[in-house]
Amino acid sequence: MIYEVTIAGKSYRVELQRSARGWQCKLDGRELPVDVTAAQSGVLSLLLNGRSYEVKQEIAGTDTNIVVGNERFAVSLRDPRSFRSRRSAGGGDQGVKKINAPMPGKIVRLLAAEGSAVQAGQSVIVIEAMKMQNELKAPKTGVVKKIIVAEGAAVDAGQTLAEVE
Amino acid sequence: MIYEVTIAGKSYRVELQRSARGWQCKLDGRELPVDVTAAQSGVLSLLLNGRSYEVKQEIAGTDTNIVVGNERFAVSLRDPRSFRSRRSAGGGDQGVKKINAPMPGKIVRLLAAEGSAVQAGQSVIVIEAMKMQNELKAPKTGVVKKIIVAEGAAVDAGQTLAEVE
Amino acid sequence: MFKKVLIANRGEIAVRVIRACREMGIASVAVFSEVDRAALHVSKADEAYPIGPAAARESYLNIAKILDVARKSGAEAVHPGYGFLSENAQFARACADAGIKFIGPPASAMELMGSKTRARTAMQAAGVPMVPGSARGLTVAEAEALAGKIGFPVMIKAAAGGGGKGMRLVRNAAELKPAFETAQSEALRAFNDDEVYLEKLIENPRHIEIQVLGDEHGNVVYLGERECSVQRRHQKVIEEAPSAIVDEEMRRKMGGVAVQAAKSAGYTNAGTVEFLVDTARNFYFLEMNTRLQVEHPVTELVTGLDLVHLQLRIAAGEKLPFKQEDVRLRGHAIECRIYAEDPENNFFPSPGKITRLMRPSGPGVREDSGVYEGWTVPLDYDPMLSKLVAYAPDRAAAIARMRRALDEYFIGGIKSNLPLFRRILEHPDFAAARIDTGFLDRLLSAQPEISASGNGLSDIAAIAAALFAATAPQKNGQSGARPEPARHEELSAWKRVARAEGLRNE
Amino acid sequence: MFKKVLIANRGEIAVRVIRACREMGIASVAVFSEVDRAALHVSKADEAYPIGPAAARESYLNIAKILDVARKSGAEAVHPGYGFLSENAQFARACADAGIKFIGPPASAMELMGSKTRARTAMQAAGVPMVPGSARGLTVAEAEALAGKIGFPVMIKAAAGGGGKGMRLVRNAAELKPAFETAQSEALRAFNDDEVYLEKLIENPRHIEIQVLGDEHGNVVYLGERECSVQRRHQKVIEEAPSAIVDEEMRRKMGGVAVQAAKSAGYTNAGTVEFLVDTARNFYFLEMNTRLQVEHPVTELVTGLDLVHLQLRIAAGEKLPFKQEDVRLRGHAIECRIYAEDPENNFFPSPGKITRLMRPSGPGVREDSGVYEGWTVPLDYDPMLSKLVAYAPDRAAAIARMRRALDEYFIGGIKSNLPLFRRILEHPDFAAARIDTGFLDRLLSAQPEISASGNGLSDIAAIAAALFAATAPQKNGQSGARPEPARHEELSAWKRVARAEGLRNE
Repeated sequence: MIYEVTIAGKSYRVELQRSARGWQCKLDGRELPVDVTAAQSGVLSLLLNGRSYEVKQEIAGTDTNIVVGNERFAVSLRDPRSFRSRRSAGGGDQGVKKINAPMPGKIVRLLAAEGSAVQAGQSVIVIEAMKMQNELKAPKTGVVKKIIVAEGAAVDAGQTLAEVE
Repeated sequence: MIYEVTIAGKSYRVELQRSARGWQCKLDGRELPVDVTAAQSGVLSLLLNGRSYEVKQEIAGTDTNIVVGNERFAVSLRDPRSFRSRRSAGGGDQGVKKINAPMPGKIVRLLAAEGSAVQAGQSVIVIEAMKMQNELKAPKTGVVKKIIVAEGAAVDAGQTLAEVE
Repeated sequence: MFKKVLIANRGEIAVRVIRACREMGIASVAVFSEVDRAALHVSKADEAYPIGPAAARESYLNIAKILDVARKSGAEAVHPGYGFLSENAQFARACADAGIKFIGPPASAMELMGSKTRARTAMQAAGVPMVPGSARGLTVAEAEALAGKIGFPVMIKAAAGGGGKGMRLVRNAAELKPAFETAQSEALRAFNDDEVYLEKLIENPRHIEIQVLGDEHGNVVYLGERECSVQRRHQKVIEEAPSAIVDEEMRRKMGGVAVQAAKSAGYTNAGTVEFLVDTARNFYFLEMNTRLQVEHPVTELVTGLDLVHLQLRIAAGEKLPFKQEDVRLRGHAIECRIYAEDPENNFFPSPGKITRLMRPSGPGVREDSGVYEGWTVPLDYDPMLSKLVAYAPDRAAAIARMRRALDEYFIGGIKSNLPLFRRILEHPDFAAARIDTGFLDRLLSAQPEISASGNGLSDIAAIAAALFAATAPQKNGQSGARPEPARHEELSAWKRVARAEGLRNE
Repeated sequence: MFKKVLIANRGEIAVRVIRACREMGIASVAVFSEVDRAALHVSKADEAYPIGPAAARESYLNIAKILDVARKSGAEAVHPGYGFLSENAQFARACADAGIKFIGPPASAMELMGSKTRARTAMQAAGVPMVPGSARGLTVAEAEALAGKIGFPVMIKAAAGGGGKGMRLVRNAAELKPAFETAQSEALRAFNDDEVYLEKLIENPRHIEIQVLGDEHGNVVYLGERECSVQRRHQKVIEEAPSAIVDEEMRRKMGGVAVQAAKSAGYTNAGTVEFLVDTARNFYFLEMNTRLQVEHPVTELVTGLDLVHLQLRIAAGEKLPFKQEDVRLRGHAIECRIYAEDPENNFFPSPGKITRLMRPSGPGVREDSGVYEGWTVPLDYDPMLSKLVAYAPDRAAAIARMRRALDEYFIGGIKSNLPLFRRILEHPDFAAARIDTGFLDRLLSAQPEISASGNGLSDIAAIAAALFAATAPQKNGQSGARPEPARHEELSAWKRVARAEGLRNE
């Protein structure tokens, strides 16, 4: 099996082959004598040249992290069966930038009206979840093009709430 | 579904029915307003008349125990899909009593020969596992009818090693 | 001693109190909202009763329902934990009227200290040093006037408040009005009371608090201090005992003032007097919390006492089993508050299912947790999952031990603030105890180190990512690199809850 | 301080030492046998190297292989843990020859104390009170003669022994020969040395031991006692500190003798002097263990010290950071040794896969574990899984806390001795500290209460059994009442291992 793994912009080509003696592994073409044991589900024990690595896989919401010892790596992976890319929810490259709900919650207050001018970082929407209010700020200086939610509305994680142009 | 559960010789008839509001439960014909939640696999949270019970299922080797709070019950269960009875490994009612290996291990020494007379409780076989030697004793006073294993042999849990008549 | 006690709370503190009851041979009664049927405190208690919908106001804040359960179950006393009804004097009175012992101070003391404004007045009278500000609730106009007089920056605080809720920092006149209103509405939501007041901000203060304990026979002692300066938005994140800047003499002085404050308020049971300490080590009365604190474990570890056991014994009428001179501090303890929130994304709450939970243990590690693997964290309540505490002979060893414990800790399925603690504990200022209430905000505004360090670990991560993907089908859903189903499942779960939330608030 | 340390052990003690290294910034090197690749100590260490087949003699007892790993990995020191090579002077010398620091006493002291017979002679010379018996190894004939002289009952002990291995109680002349031979062969297997000796049995003695700690600059202190009278076949099952029968004066006396014994042997680092204490509170030297004890945590909890940190610092040449008068005991600690063995079936070992592991936590609970959920316990080694320790202000509270912790503890898939501890802790004699080394055997020979008590819990159990069966298909194999597959799986796993075992010993 061949996988393309991207970590912090750098991409790695990982070739895996199951053999009688466990996994054969090539990283970017170079053979690595890695000894793999699946200790618990979601946890791997890797031995490579005598060094021991406890590796855990973290899947939360839209992100996948690989935790090696106490270091955490955000990974995206392309494999024969599935494809996923990781892009921050606030993405989009045109003049229009979206304000998305970072978690499920409830819209408490709208601090800016459609058409009003806002400074980058100015609070536009107040959202509440788990009894904490958080102010969502304008991603850029511009004009509030659209407000898509009303006060009191329940929203899901990732839902677009407003657009700034 | 109807199950027959036996605990310490007493047998219970349990009728279960899945309803929209969870499980309907009858014990020996009498309706019990039990509220069931599967907290984790192998663990149930039961509420019955306000009392809270954390119940765990223990399957080890040939036994199934149900642990309620800190009390442990050996259960045997007859249900539509499977049947199992629980009888102690040393069982058998005739004049012949078996000496079975209570765990996998290795036969270190035979202390009695076939045909020799033994007192109840007299050591007949020394078995070793996890670096501890344990002496298996004669279940009754009589004559060693058969020795089925040799010194040095590896044996499985439950395997019959000798018979005393 | 009581035969049966009701715990009017949820989460780790409910479990903490249930454990104490179990250890003292007291039957425990839990209460739970609709979303908490599978919560840990329900299965750990001897009895458990539903008290309504998820919304706290309809369940954990519902005095009538809770007292009804107490009566029906025959509980002789109620332990309120922290938050919820713990500082609600009306609840304390209602318990008394129902002939049920409220495990805490008298309602009168709660009312006095519960209103920060009245507390200020009383403490001023008792000669306790105070921060300049208003001694009563204000209107926006009054606030603007007073702020102009004492000068910015100022703090706006809910009179009934606590835990940073309904609290806002205001750096200039323009910010005041919106902050004032947000504080009011937050206060109204959280405490059913929108009274807010204003205080001068002490720059770079430390937050140091004194644990006091009083029985109902006039004895009050202090159990040393807790250093709680590591805060984010006035929420404590890390607490420790003792404080690196408090020596024997300062401890005696602060302790004396705290005991004085408690006695002047007719205080009994466990309480905490919070102080702001400026850079010259002057301390100012901040507030008194009339309940058990979240961070009480660090005091337990350095004193060797069990505060919840003592709360129960005091409430049952026993005398304090020791005197002030018997209290000795030994070693150093640090607590990390583990929250379901994403430190890489503004600390937004991250509810959802805990698919994997690997807990630290071993020497000097204590965990007070309210969750378990497989449980779904609801988004209706405070997102604290657990408290991790490390104890060692000295502060440096305690920090090292906490770092070791954090390395062992893993929470899968939801985001947590575990990575934050590593950053804090590795910071040279924290190691040197150069901390104040602004320390964490400064740390957070600084650029975090890029995680793809050149130490070759990223190679391991890449290989592991591929291995997880390759082994996914042979394992259960959580372990494989198959985010789509998992994610969908979570989202739809959230959707349901979110809808419920929406309905609830229509 | 060392930069890198090799841990020549496995299981919970290897993990314990690895944790200490992590806390002190020392890189840890683990070694593992073929059946331990997935063991916890391997994944917790910074480095890990295979050292051969499961049989201890070919791996964990293989000095050459272990030193080879130490050299290759660049370890500056070796921590032997307990058991295996921990009391093997030859290993200590080999380390020294290889220029690697052995974390423990000098080989000379190990040799002296390691041979119980030589130790007796030396201690007798030092004026330490001794139990009547032989001061040297015996033949069967000599043993029979001596036993006749001092009278039965007598103990047969392996000169190189420890932990009850190669130890037998003989009540009459007829039992002596077979017991002698079993002891010899066990001793040969366990210690590669079949020398055994004989001692008069003190009836109903307590086993109380003193922890000593010496640096390499001539300073030796004692850290109080441990009460280890709850034993089964001379294996400690429960240990506590302090002992209920030891007062300040007796502690000073025993401590003084222990320090004297250690000094006379030129002892350094951590060690334990074991005493038998008769009903009149006279104490007799039993043996000195020249290593860290399994039960060291109870001493750590009451003294607030970390013995493994101190071992490392002492081995690195540091002076003891405190004096005898600085050592103060606070509170009470109890340890339960959790084994994979079946208390309802002669405590036969119960290896296999741990399908479920629910661990206690919260106030005053410490667990030093060597296992994890999903791991298969091999049958090649000592079946200890974990050590559970409870700490509280006094003994009664510590017992109550341990009972609470045991209620929270659950191990699924294999049998464990957890149920045994409940029986012990509930026993009135244990509560009253009326214990001696015969206490547990008496308790075990008594009829256990029938578990199907009339408290209605059996109804719940019956319902639950049906519910587990009904919900089985929707869950994973372990949770449903589907024993056949699970059982078969385990048995076949055992079969494989058992065969390996067989082959190994051909």
